[in-house]
Amino acid sequence: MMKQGIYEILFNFELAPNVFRMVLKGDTSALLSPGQFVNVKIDGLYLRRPISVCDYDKETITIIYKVVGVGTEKMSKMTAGDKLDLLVGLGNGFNAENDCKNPLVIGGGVGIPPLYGLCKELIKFGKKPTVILGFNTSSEMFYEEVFKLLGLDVYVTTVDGSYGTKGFVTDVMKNLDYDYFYTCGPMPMFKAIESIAKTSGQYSFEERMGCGFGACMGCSCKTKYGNKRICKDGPVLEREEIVW
Amino acid sequence: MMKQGIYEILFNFELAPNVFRMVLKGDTSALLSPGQFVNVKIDGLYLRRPISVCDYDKETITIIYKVVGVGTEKMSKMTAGDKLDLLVGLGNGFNAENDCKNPLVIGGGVGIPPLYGLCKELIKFGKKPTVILGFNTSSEMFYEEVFKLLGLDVYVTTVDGSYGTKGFVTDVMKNLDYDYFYTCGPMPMFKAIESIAKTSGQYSFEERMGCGFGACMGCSCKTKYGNKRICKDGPVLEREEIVW
Amino acid sequence: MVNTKVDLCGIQIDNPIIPASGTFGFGYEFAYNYDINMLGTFSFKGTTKDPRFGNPTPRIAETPSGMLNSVGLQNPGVDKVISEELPRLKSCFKKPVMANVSGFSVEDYAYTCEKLDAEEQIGWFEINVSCPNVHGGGLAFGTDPKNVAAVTKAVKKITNKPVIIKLSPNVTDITEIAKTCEAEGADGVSLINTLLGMRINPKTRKPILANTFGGLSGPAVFPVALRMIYQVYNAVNIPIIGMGGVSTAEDVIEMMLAGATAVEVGAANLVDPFACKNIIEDLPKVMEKYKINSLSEIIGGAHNG
Amino acid sequence: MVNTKVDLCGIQIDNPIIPASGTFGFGYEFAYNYDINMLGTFSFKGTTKDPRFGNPTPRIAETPSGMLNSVGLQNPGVDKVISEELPRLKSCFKKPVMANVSGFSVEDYAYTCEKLDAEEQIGWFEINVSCPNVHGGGLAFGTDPKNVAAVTKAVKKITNKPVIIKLSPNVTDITEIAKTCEAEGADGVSLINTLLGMRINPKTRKPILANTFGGLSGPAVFPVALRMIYQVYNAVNIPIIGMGGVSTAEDVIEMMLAGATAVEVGAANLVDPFACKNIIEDLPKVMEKYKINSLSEIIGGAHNG
Repeated sequence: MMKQGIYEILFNFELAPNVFRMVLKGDTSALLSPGQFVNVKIDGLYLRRPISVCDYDKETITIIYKVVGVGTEKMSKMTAGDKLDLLVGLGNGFNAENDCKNPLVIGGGVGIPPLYGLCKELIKFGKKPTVILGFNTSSEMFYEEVFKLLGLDVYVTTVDGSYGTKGFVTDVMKNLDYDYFYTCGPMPMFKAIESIAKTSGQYSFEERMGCGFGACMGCSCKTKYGNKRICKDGPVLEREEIVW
Repeated sequence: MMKQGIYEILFNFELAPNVFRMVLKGDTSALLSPGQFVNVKIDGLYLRRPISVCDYDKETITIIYKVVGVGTEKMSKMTAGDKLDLLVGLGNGFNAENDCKNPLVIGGGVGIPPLYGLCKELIKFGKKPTVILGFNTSSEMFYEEVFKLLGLDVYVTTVDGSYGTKGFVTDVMKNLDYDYFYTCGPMPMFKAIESIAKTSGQYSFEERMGCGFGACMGCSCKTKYGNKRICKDGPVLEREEIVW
Repeated sequence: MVNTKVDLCGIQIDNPIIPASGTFGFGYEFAYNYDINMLGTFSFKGTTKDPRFGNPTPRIAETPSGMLNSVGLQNPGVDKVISEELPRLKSCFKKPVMANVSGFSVEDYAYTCEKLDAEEQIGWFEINVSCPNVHGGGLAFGTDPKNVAAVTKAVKKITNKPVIIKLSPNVTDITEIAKTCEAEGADGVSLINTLLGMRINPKTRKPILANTFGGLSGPAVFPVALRMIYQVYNAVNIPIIGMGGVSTAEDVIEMMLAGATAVEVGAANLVDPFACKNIIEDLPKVMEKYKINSLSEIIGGAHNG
Repeated sequence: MVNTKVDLCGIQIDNPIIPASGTFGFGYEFAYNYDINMLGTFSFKGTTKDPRFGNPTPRIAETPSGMLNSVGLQNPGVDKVISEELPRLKSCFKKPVMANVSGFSVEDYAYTCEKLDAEEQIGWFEINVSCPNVHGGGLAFGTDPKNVAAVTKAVKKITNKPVIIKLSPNVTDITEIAKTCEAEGADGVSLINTLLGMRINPKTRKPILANTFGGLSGPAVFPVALRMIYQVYNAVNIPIIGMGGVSTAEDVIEMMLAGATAVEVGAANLVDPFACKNIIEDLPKVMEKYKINSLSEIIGGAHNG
């Protein structure tokens, strides 16, 4: 279950323009699966900021976040030794334990981080996912090499063609074989994937949240199996249940 | 005139239970007389906190404050190297330049700090003020020795008699010769002084302030010469003008 | 030992701390975080006759020291509340619970309350006539004293349990509405519901909330809540449940001094799931600090002298 | 080069930034801090027929992201404003100024405005019918549309200068009052005045403000202000001066998108005497960030689509 705690920042540096990687030290026992998130209290702001977990081990949590507003901007200015109040172990993450053989992992921009933890988990279950990472342009790229270090095949697309395949993740996806997919990224990417996907899969959604742990109904969505809360029943939903 | 600036904390330590002395480094050119105050911006709180200046030189300001609420509590937890946003040079301080020969300086509790700067100023003008410092009890005492280091006669009173003269500042004051007085402290002390004072003098008042620089009319008081603002026309008022 | 017990419309509660409706679900999910039996009680998710999905998302926006929500009374409807939610609650909460009910007509309210009235665990009804998010962004049902009177009368007729009417702050004179409730037999009033507010995204140049407007809650509204509680305490003789931005045990003391018999905690639960637990644990310390032996003695204390 | 000019009731101002009445005195004291001619204009301290000391102290209390004041219209009275304050202002401010006028009867308002009307430097009248601190803590004069109509009519009769009515947020339906102003010939409305609030000191168990209640301002009220401006923009065709918790150039953009033609800055001046200077200097940068060429083009922009 969710835990609240004070975490110490070990590292916080810029990976790509306005994209930061932060490593936090503290109790990680509440984390159960990749795709879960933490909810970060920031001095001077009322609501916590939900940030997906990129990776974790027994005592550290790695998050990657983009500076998009006043909250993430404050986070970006914090340094090693600073402390953050986190709720940890939130959300229903990716289910890596299914009977697919050849999964495809597709990430777009700041949707990419939780897919790193997912790939590690898939590998643990004996699978070798193929990875597609989509960016706008080469200068915004991050983590291609880190995925490659897992021994995976990694395809990169850039909208302007400045690196990898010119175009969108679907331009690569349509030519690949796979029997399942996992994805996290912006809504236009989801819609493009949905239009060409040939198999089952899991989507990780984003929504403005109130609490992040299922209490406020701030981030509800309709699914084929009833109303769900992105923060608690999601952020990962199965393709079959999603109402587009 | 008032200046705004960022000041670095050089020292911040507890002088007496809940009474802290903080030394700040930065531009002091706006300070013109003892009895003026600074207005301190504290993270997470909307209004600034007015704190009287105890002493200053070309590049440091010393303030002494008591922890009485959430603002001063936050201040008490700051450490050397932390920065504070201050408005400096606020208020109309003590006028040490008058033709008295034998001034009396009377302070009560946390009203004492600005009187230290006043004594230094009086000495500069060739006077040797007599000092009375009133406390509730010996454990709450501070700055007796610091005043003595100026070469002044210092009388201490404590309400419980645990140090110095048992009783109130007026129990000493009534037996002393003086031709002028300066005072800062709580309202009951002011009323006691007013009832026995034989000469002219100056009182430094306290009031809940909005801005601290005369804009909001939050701290107005009536005087014999019209309405005045404690923050701008005060905090020091002359005995002759005060309406009790 | 300090005494935190208060009498809320004839039912004694161990302490005056009540998670507010819409911030605590049907309770059982918070039971994973701490033993919710430590609460005075809690007010469950606003329940309507029919199931409701509520408003489109985004439903949440941040504000200085507060937040906006435009959830719009999402709930499974009274039948499922009775068949699914209350049985789950029963397994982890042994005290009387407060049933929060909303509706779109006098008949709606009466229908829903009548069904819930049979549920033994329900100790009080809290009748929400003031949700700002369910009438097309316009004025809440409860800004008109006539509507409030009709609902109060109808609900009082079908139940013998205490009926507390939850009031809107978006009115010129809240005491007028409170007096109407008292006149129609309400056993208490709770206030304030959220203040109607909005935010705009300067990038998209559109309102942040899909519903344009939403209800403001959080510490930002605390001084407005306090003022209205103080005014209503002067106007009526029935108990007041105070709410609006309460985050600490100190806030609880301040609100009780204004006139509240008990205090609901809302937005604070969303930022800190342990907020109510922390407040309840801090209360004895804060009472000692202010030399308060019994909380019930300070209700309305700021009106003396 | 971005264009920050807007037309406020027929007078073009260099930018929409206007220090709010009661937070900027009669201007000249801020002239020691910076050249106040950089302002769009400013609204001077609320002026009444007779001199007023205002309410007893304490008049100020802090709140989360805001403050309460119960100053109660302290001012030297219209005669001294004309004989002493305006001449001092003239020496440091070369633009038309906004005359903020309060009163306790229709005759009061007319009397004060008639005297001020002869002053050449006055460009606009801002008629405060909504001060929460001068009627025994009760309802402001301006919560009744009849009063507002009578004052608007009376002031319009004695001056040809633009008349802007400053509205209270402490009402059920602010659009009703705004429409009344428009119908009676008002040239604009300004909103919101402060929300009525209070704080209690748990040590003394008494209200912090000597006047019990005070007006809440600061960022806490920003979302409420924004909502009311948005509603009033839909209801009337006269310009709106927005105010309520504006602290940054981003806030200015948000308020103009809601429907404000110009923006008053109040409490922020008290926390940071350079607030208006900073906002004016930041505006071009923020306009570029949001791809705004001319501020006047975004007025009410959040209503599109």
